[in-house]
Formats: sequence, structure tokens, C-alpha cells
Amino acid sequence: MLDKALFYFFGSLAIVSAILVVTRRSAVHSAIFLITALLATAGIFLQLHAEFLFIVQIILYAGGIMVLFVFVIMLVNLDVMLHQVRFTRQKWVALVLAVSLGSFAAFWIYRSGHGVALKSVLNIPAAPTTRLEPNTEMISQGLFHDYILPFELASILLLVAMIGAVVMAKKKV
Amino acid sequence: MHGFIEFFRPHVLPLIYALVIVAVLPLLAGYIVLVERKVMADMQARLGPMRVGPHGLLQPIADALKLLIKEDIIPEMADQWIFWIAPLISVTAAMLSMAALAFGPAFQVARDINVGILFVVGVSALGIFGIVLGGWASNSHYSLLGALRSAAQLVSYETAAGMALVSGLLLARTLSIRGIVEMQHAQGVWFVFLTPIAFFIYLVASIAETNRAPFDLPEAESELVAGYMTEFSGFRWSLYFLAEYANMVVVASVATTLFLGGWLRPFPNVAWLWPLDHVPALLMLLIAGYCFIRIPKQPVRIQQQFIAVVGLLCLLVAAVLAAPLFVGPARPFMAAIHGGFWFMAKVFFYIYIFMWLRFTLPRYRFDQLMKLGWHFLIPVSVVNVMGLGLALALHWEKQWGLAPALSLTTAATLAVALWLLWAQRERDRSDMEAQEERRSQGSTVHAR
Amino acid sequence: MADDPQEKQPPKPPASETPAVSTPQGEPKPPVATVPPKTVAPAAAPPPSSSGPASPTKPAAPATGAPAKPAAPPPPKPPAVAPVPLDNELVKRYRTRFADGLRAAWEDRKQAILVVERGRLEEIAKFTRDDEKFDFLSDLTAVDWPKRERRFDVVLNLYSFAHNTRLRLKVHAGENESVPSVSGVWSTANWLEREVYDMFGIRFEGHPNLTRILMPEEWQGHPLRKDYDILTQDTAWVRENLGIESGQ
Amino acid sequence: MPDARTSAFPNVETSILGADEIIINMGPQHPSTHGVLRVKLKLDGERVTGSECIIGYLHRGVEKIAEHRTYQQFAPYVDRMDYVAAVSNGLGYCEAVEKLLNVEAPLRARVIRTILTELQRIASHLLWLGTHALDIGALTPLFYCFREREEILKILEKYCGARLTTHAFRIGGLQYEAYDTLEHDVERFCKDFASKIEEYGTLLTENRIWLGRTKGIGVLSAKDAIDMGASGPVLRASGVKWDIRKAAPYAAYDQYKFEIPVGKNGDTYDRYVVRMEEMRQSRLICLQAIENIPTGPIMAKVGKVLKPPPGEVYHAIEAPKGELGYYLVSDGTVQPYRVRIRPPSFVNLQAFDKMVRGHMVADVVAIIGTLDIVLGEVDR
Repeated sequence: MLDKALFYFFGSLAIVSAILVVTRRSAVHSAIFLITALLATAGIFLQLHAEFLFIVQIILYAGGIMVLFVFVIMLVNLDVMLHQVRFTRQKWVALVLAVSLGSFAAFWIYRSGHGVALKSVLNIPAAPTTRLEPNTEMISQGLFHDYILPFELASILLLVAMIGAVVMAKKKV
Repeated sequence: MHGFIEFFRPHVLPLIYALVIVAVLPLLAGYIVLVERKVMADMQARLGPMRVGPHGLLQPIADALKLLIKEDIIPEMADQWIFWIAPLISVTAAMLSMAALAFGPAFQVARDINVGILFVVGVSALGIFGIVLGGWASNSHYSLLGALRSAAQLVSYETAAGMALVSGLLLARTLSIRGIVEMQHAQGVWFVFLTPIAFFIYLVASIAETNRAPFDLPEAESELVAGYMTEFSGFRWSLYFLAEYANMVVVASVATTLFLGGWLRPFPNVAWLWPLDHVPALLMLLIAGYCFIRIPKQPVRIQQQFIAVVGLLCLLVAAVLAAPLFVGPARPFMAAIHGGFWFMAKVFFYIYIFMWLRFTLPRYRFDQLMKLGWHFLIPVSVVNVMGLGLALALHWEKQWGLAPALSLTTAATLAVALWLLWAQRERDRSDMEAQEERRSQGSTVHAR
Repeated sequence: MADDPQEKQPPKPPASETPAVSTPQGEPKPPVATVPPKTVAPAAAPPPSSSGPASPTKPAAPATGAPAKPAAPPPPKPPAVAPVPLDNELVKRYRTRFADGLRAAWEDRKQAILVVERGRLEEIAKFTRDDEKFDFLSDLTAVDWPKRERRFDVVLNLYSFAHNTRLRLKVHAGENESVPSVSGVWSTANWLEREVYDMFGIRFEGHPNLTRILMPEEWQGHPLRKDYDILTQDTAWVRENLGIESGQ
Repeated sequence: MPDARTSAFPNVETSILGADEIIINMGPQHPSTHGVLRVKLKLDGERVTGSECIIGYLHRGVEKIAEHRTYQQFAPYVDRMDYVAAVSNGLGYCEAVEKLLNVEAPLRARVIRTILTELQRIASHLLWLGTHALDIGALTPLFYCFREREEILKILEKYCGARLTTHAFRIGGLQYEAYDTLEHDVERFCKDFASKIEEYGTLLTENRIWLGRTKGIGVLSAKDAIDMGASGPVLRASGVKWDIRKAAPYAAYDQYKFEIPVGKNGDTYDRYVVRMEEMRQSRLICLQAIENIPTGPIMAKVGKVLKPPPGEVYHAIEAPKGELGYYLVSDGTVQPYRVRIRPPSFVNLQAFDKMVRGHMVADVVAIIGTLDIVLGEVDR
């Protein structure tokens, strides 16, 4: 019973803060709501007993990326952006897009309920109530044994990107 | 109704522990402040707070009361909403990270969460938001500069602390906190003796991470007044203060768990050192005795009664600590009670080092602080992790003895550290010369 | 038990100051151990030809009172040391170099004073610093003599590390005459001149940033002038701002 | 109207990220400006590109007051200028007037004056060390220094009844005879001060962070120091060996042997070493002086009413901060015609702009500390 209550709490929290992110005038407010949205999803991960994912979500997203977001928001002078008139013309384009996407999603949800052929594809198993065995070891097993090559490639790619950023940002001292 | 009770049964104990933590922490933080002021006074040939209660024992309560009553000013141009939530974020991050810590074999809120240490580090990293948003919301130039500086400092020293923890976890081969302590119990040696460098790096990095002692640049009084805390006053300011001390306790407990053997008694497996079990009770008896001796010296009658009560309390604790040794039925609680004592003793020792450094060392300048972090601490911690990995690999695969392997890698890491220091000094000297002749050929500029 | 200056000799040889042996006014005895700074002019005794108190062409200058000794001080007091005209190598070098640039030279309490012409102050200052090695400007200040027609004395106290001696240059400046700034020669003069401007109102040409330094920017009047009357300013201010008569 | 709050900071002309400088005000009530000094700093990011000192907040017009007071009445005002070293101010003024009167204080008075001035020098340097270390972050030296300074203030209080604004000397000599245990007190202080000064040394001299924060900071070359008119420890740390106590001995300095400490490269660390060494030398002077304080009168033959003959004199002494000069002009009446005080702090502060360029904000605090300025003397 607690699980259901928690799930709905986290779910609604995530949706509400996601909406608020888009509608807030001040950038810092929307950054905070983005953080709450991320933490809400982390809560759901925890509910699924995926502890490693939960903590990675917190460290990576909330602790890492969002700190950079807030840094940038504070450092960049936001006056200029506020004066520009908000995207009036795009209103219609947005409406069309929203409608098409909404109908598409609604159609598949309906089909999955009834349609037979696609059940296997869209059959989302209910959240496992049994305890997952500690998945940190499983993830590290996968990451460092089965997919060691892509892991190294990705790290080299990141390294290059970092060095590039440092070189570009280096002030002509 | 039955279902409800049934449903709550597994959660009762953690809830009680959580309540204890949330209640005890502010009190603990207050008394750490008192101990800090007393130690500082002692080092500076003076007495420290003596007025409120005998030997200033009631000073934290007086401080808390003052902060509660003090007017809570919100700057007019400040962002009210963020101004209200920023200190909250800091405090919740600090308190939340206490959840995973095990203060004794039994006393742990999140029972057997198997990402233990990672959870603590991750959640305490959220504390940065409290500081950064606090600085931003108070809309004053000084506090923003202070906030940016402390955020930069936290981020850069978290890397070093993270790597130091990694080398500890390599030895423990598990993330869960109970697992780490049990591993140290099994191996019979604390990890601080196996990787002393990692402990040292974690000590330095944790000082920087909690903005203390030589690294307390963000609220260096002489420069940016009070850094990000400038505009906060009254209860809001005390939340930041509580967050800082809670962070200190968190960082100290992580170090104790990982390097100083959590709730283990020193030399847990050595049989002939059994008298060590009596030490906690004897210590408490000693304190009680001192309180009773001091009774006649108290100036006011009420203070005499108060110190008598404190003496009795210490006696009670001594009895509790001695119970498992002598009284039969209490024997199974031995580990829990003594464990808690030893854990708290180690945490206080770690915090004492913080205080000790604070009153002897002057403050680093911001660029020196960053240079120390990036040019020295992080490289050495990475080398230490690699060295340790190598040593363990040799130990497991090639069956080398643990001691020779570890001593070899520690020596190698020390060599790298010394080389880095030497390179740093060369770089400083060349900077000095460059600055020197840039200054000498500069013309004598008229002072305005 | 009047302290008899003659017989009490301090243990150390007269390198330390012995009380000046009192002689009638006029030619002091040559080996007089001077007061702290060693005799300014390397030559020991001033020329014997000093014709008594007849004052040379020096203008009224500081001794506004009669150059002769003021009314006889009470008998026990030590004798007054009036300024004595000075003429030694230093003065000769200045006279040969600047002719009429050097207006007067005398010695007051064993310290050399040269009065120089206002227009050529900068040139003389450069000469003093480079050739005479007076490379340390101790102090730059001014004195206000309202009764004189050129009322201000701008006084430069100099010190030479090479000769370990002090020298005082004086310049006379009128009410709104400006004085050439020496901040180009010694940078320390920058703030000192700003203070003199602030206190006396003397303008210094060539000063990089001649503004008030001690008083607030919008302050009227120059406080250290003798005719600066704070009372009239105060009553004016009170009348103007409070509309009542100030009680002073 | 765009939300004012998100328009970053109204008082910041340009964005922080932009390359052009921002102006930051330090003071006048800033914890580390040693009094009411306001410094406008032009910063490019963290580096200081220019500075301007705004002074005058503590200007009491001492020189104007002097023209309406007799010579004796003005003596207490002199203590209020450099209130940290009141005794040496008094010594300078009394000796200047004695020179004007061509009178000399008897040897006993001069020796006692020397002892008290040297003790005041130690006290002034102790206060400097405590506050300078506190600005750079070391909390403990302050309390050690003030413990020693308290001993000196006790001696001064026993001698002349006041601790800070002492008015200890009179024109012509001394008002009070030395109290009988003076020698004993001074000896006891000097005996244990030797170990105490080593104690400060252990805390700071080899401290890696202290070295990092002071070496190479606020460099002033010898040529610039002389050109800027700097004097005292600031000048000596730049390598110029000049001390008025040796160059032009006054009071009884010519009877005692002491060294003049000189630095090499004129940075904050050298000034620290020079001042520490000066404290040791002052202690030696006091020890030599109390060995034989000569007997004899303590007041020269100076009448009640002082009417110095017309004329002028400039007399400078070596105050703890530097050359403290008095330029007195007398017109023969009881009141001085003009009293000009040459304040070492005012002139040393002028070198602040040259020393601070290119350093960080944290160094500005260290440089203000190392100049050892007292605003009472800067503003007069």
C-alpha cells in the first residue's frame, strides 16, 4: 500500500515540476524545479529497488549537471534574454505538434490495451515486487567485462571533449 | 487497522532512529561549537565561554535561543522564495546523508542499503545548491562572489575526496557501510594502516569540503564579509550553521567508517587487550568524578546543582556502558552500546583535528587553494588508486603478501607526491621571477 | 639647583649633544656640538665677518619681529637662538648655479634654510635631488603669513641619505599664485601637495590629480588659513539651512 | 518592465563575465582596514588593476587646534594621532619644542624616555603582528601578542597613570619620577619576552601557508620606496639601511648598541621579519638602559610660561611606523604659529596603490596590514 502511495507521489511530483520548469519566468526557479523532477524520478528508481541507478541519478544529474546549469544561469547576465519578446509566432506550430504527438501516444496506449499482435512488444511487465539481488555488481559486471571496449572509447571521447573545452575557455592570460 | 500496523512493523525502528538523528543533531552541532570555542580559548591562553551555566555548558542553548529570537531580515530585492528554500536545501542534504551512516552495529536508519557510501557522498553533494542559491538569492555582489567561490571549491575537492574513498572501497570490496566495517573486523586491521595516503587525502579534502580551517575562504571575514551567508540572519543563518556542522559530522563519520574501523574497538580481535572494553565506562566515571570535584567551585548555587546533575548523568552513562560486561542478560547488547561509544569517540577525534588546524594555520588564498586541489591532491589520489589496484591485483593473483605490496605502492605514491610538490615549487619560483621583471620595467605609476 | 651646563659632561665624548655653551648672541663658538643633525654645512664656523645683527637682504621672512632679540626673556632662561645668515659651499653652489634663483639663505637652530624663487622651483628641485643627493622628501607643507603681501610659504623638508643631512627649501607664493608641482621629482609629493591644496588652497601646476584629500569634496574654504573663520561659516550655514540665528 | 530582480546586480556596471573591470568598495567600516579607511578597488575578475584610498574620515584638524593652544596644552593632542604609539608621539613633540627653546632634557630624563619609547615600540609592533596575522587568517597569534602587550601597558599605567593616551613626557623632561620598581618590571618583561617572541616565530615564520600568503606580495623596490617617501620598517624591508635612531641619535639612543634589521626584496614577508627583529633589538635597548639609569634631575630649567624665540625647527624621530617629523614655527608668543606633523602612516599609505596592482583581493588585506597604518595618524 505504501509503495502505491509513494509511486503516485513521485509520479505527480515529477509531472508537476516538469510543467513548472517550462512555465517559470525566472531561470533559477525553473532550474530548481528541474532538480525536483530529477529527484522524483530517482525516487521511482529507488522504489524499483534499483539502488545504483537511484544514487547515480542523484550524483550525476542533480549533483553534477544541475550544478553546472545553476552556475551558468548565475554567471550569464540574463537581462538581455528577458527583453526579447517570447516566441509568439511559434504558438501555432507548437499546437499542431502537440496535437499530433498526443494522438499518436493515445492511439498506442489504446492499442496495447486491446490489440493482440503487439502485446509482446508493448507488454510492460508490472513492477517486480520481489527484491532484486544487489545490482551494483551486475552493472559493473556488464560495464567492465562485457562492454569494456565501448566503455574505453566513450571515456576517450569525453577526454577529448574536456580538453577541447579547456583550450577554448583558456583566457589569453 | 491490523494491516496498517503489520505494514508499519519493519519501518518502526528506522523511524525512531531517524527521529533520534533529527533531534540530536542540532544539539550535537551546538555542543561541537561549544567544544570548539573552549578548545580555541585553551589554545589562546584564555578561558572561553564561562558565563552561561558551569563552564559555559548551557552556552549552546543560549545561542540557539538568541538565534530563534533574532529578527529575520530578508533583503528587499532578494528572491523571497529561493531565499527561504536555500538554507533548507543545505540542512536537508546534510541530515539526509546521515541516514545511511551506521553509528553502531544496530543503529542505522537505512538498514542494509547496499550503495551506502555512495549514497552519503551523493546526497551531501546536493548541499552545494543550498550555498549557491543562497548566494544568488541575497542579490548582493559580495554574497554571489562568496557563493561562486565556495561552489568551485566544493566541486574541485569532491573529486579528490571521491578518489580517496575509491581507494578505501577497493580494500573493502563492497559499498554497503556494514560490509565495510565487517571487512575491517575480518581482516583485523583498520584500513587507515593499509592506505595512509588515502586517509590523509580524505582528511584534507574533507576540510576543504566543509569550508573549514585553512580553506574557509568563502566566509573569510577579512575579504567577503561573510560570503554567501552575509544577508542571512536569525534562524535562517543558524540553518546554514547547522548544515556546516552536520556536514562536518557526516564527513567525520564517513572517514571513521571507512578508515578508522567504524564501531570497532581498537584492536578488536586481539584477545589479551580485553581491558580496552572497560575504557568507555572508566572514562565516563572519570568525567563524573571531575564534575563532582568542581561542585564547590561553582559561583552560583543553581550552577552547583547543574554540575551535580551533569555528574549524575555521566555516572548513568558509565553504568550503561559497564552493564554488558558484568550483568549477564545485557551481554548481547555489548556490541551495540560499546560500538556507539567507540564510533562517537573516533568522530570527535576527527573533528578535533579540524579544530586544531583551524586555530593554528592562516588561510589559503583562493588560487593557492585551487592549485593545491588540482595540481596536488587529485593527481596523488589517482596515483594512489592505481597503486592500490596494482597491489591488490598482485596480492590476489600472484599471492604476494599484502604488507610488501601495499608498502611498495605507498612508497611509489609518496615519490610521485614529492615530485609534484617539487614541480609546484619550481612553477611558483618562475612565476615570482616573471612577476618580478614585469614589475621592475613597469614605469613608476602616479598614485591617484 | 640650577643645572649648571659647564661642568656636567655626559660620560660619552660630545658626539652626543652637550648643552650649547651660551655665548652672547652672534658668532657661536666653532666646535659647538650641534643639535642632532650634524652641522648642515660642511664648513664649521660661519664666516667671521658676520656684521652683528645687521640682517642681510633677507626679507622680513619668519622673524617678523624685530631681528634683535625679543623683549629680554626672564633671566634664567637659556639665550634665544635667532636665525643666522648662512653662507657655505652649498649656498655658494646654489648661488653660482641659479644666481637670483636663490633669494636668501640662513640657518635657524642649526638647520639650513634656502628661500628659492617660485617659478624655478621644479628646476631647483631636480638639481637638489640629482646633484646634491637630497633624494628623500621628508615633508612638504605650507605656512600662512596673512600680513605679508606674498602670504604663503611652501616648505620642502629634504633629507640626503648620502650626506645624512637635512635641508629646507622655501618658496613664497601669493594669494592666487600657483606653485610648480614637484610630484614629478619626488612621487611622495603627490598626496602632500593635495593636502596643502586642501588646507591652504595653493594650486600646484602639473599635479596629476589636484583634489581635496582630507576634507569632503564639497567643502568650502581652506581650514588652515589664518583668516579661515569657522564661526561665520557655521552661522551662515545655520541661517541658510535652519532659518534661525545660530547662538554662537 | 523586466523583473528587476533578475537584472543581475544593479550596482555592477557590466556583467561579471565581461572582461571590463568592476569597482568594489572596501570600507570605511571594513573589518580589516585598521580604522576608517575606504579603498576603491578596480578588479578585473580577481586581479586588482587599480586602487584609490579615500581618507579623511578621522580628520580632527589637529594642526588648526595647535594654533590656539599653548605649547604645553597641545602635548596631549599629540597622543591622539598615532594612538597605538602615543609615547613616541609625545617624545617627538617634546623634543621638537625643546629644540625650539634650545633647551636640553637632563640625561636621566632622556634615558627614561628612551626606555618607555622602546617599550611602546614593542607594544605597537605586537598590535601590528596580532591584527596582521588575524587578517591573513591565523587566529591564535593575536591573543599571544595582546598578552605581552598587556604587560607593557601595565608598566606605562604604573608610570604615568594611562595605558593608551599616556601624555608621559613634558617639554623639558619628565613630570613624574620613575616609580621605584620600574627597573624590576622592565627587566622581568624583557626576560620572558625573549622566549615569547620565539613562540610567535614558531607559529608563523616557517609556516608554509604564511609564506605562501606573504612572500612576493606587495613588493616595493628600494628606489620606489625612497621615491615614495616610505620610512621605517617599510623602507628598511626594501633594503635601505636608514634608522633615525642611528642617523641622528636623539634622547639617549647614542649610548646603546643595537642593530638595524634590513630586508632584501621588500615584500610582506621581509617587513614581517624586519619588525620581528626590531622587537628583539628594542628589548636589548631596554635591557642595556635599565642597567644604569643615571641619577640627577628629571626636568630642565624651563619656566612655567614657554615663549620660544621666533624661528622654526624640523625635528624627526623614528616612530614605530616610520619617520615622525614635527615642523614648528614660533612667532615668539606662548602659542605656536604653525605646527606641522609629518605622519609616517599617511606617506606609507601612498605606496599602497603601487604595491597592490596585479595582486588578488585577499592580498589587498595583507598589504594594508603590512603597511601598519593607523588612521588617526593618516587623517590627523
